[in-house]
Amino acid sequence: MNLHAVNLAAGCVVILGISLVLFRAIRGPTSYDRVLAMNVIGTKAVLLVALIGFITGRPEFLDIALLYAVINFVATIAILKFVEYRRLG
Amino acid sequence: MTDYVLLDVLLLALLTITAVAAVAMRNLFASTVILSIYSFLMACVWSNMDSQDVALTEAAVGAGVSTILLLGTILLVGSREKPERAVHWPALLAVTAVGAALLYGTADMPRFGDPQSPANSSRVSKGYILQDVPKVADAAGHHTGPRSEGNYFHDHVPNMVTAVIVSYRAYDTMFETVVIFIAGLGLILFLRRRTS
Amino acid sequence: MKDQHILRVATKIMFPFILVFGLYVIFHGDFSPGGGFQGGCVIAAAFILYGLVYDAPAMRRILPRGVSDTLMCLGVLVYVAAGAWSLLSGYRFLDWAALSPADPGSGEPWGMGVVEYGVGLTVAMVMITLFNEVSG
Amino acid sequence: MTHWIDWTSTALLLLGSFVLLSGAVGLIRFPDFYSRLHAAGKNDSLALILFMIGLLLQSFRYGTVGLSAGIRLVLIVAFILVTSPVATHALSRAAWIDRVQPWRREGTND
Repeated sequence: MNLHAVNLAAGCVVILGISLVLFRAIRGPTSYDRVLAMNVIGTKAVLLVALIGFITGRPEFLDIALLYAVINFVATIAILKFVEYRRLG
Repeated sequence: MTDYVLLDVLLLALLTITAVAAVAMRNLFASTVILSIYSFLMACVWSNMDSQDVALTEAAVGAGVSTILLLGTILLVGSREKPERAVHWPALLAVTAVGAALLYGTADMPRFGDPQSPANSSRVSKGYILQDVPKVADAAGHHTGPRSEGNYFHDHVPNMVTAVIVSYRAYDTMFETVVIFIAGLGLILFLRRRTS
Repeated sequence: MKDQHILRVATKIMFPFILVFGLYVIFHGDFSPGGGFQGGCVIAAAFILYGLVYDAPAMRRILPRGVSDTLMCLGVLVYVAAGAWSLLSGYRFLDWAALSPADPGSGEPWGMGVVEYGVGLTVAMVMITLFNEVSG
Repeated sequence: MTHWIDWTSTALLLLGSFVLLSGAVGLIRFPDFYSRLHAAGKNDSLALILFMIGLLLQSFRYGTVGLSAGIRLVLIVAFILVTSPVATHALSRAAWIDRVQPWRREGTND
């Protein structure tokens, strides 16, 4: 069982998922669809970065994935606040 | 070797689609969201190229703070782009020429991760990669020239990017900080509303 | 968004963790990816999240404009002072050997820590100022 | 011993891939925003957890480096478990207040 190949295949699947979600982000009838797609792509980016760490065989760089989980939340809340209230403060 | 090339090709194809979509959209809010997605994908590309510091910066700045900045800009200028249908031919020509020149220039770029490339084989980067950069100052503050016992520093910090930024190019980083500080001053001077 | 209880509670849970993570990114910048710029952005993200959910005036109550302006200047001053310290103690400007004269090599992590904190402070406060002034 | 880790990790990654892809397809195919939210929110969190458990098993092979990676994987899952449902909730609430209409089958009331 070659774990490297498995990780690589999983990475490709994640990228395929990102491309499907990207379609919804570009097309999305409402703004909310776009924000949802952004949030989902952020989560998938967390996955992809973690997988890349294991693909390259150096999993010590997961700080980036952790940072994504945080920043994704902040960005989503910011965009939602903008859509809902038309101001940021 | 081929594994990250595969991921790179897939991610860069997605990036191209995202970039074109962000430019083509008339709704600036949608453009902002797409740019945020672009930043997420870009950070994946950096991470795949093993440049972790850049990936971290892209994630922290590109997706977080610059989204706030773009949203604030939309608040100030409105969220519809001015319709401009006509093609500006001289501009198109200039852009095509510059793009062709850039593509031509990439032919001479070193291969990805090439150990013989100038960036990897220069004396300074070799020193930092091998972690024995000569610390050029002795107690009196003189240059002590080439390798001599005692002036070598065998255990500088493990992250050589930080070592280069804060030690080798500390002067440069200081003025980068000053630039950011001046940007903050500009924000305060231009945008702060005076409240009684 | 002050009326949304779920967001308020989630922000209260996340806020300290993001702050600590930002400090970790700054402080751990010499061992792992990170440094002053990134860590400052993360710290700013924590305050921005607070400002988004509880509104900017509430954020300015925990971090008034005067404090953020002062800290913004202080960050640059810390950097310059680290350089001036080495200059005054007989070394060249920004030469970290000044921080441990007995063993010139091991001054680098110390200088790095000081400088990264300066950079992080400035960056975080500039980003918070950006949010303050742009949010309207 | 390593066989056990290999097979379990592969199975978890495979399952996670399936959940992730089905979520993405749902995001494309479902007719209105709320059902898309439904597909995206749940599948995303589940896929992330499955992937992270799979990678956590793999990290046992890396020694001390793997330990620090494993701690971060657990932290990521904890963060996502807090933030993802909150973001989904805020999204659906904002859409509902903005009067995004749920999809109804033609001629019926459900």
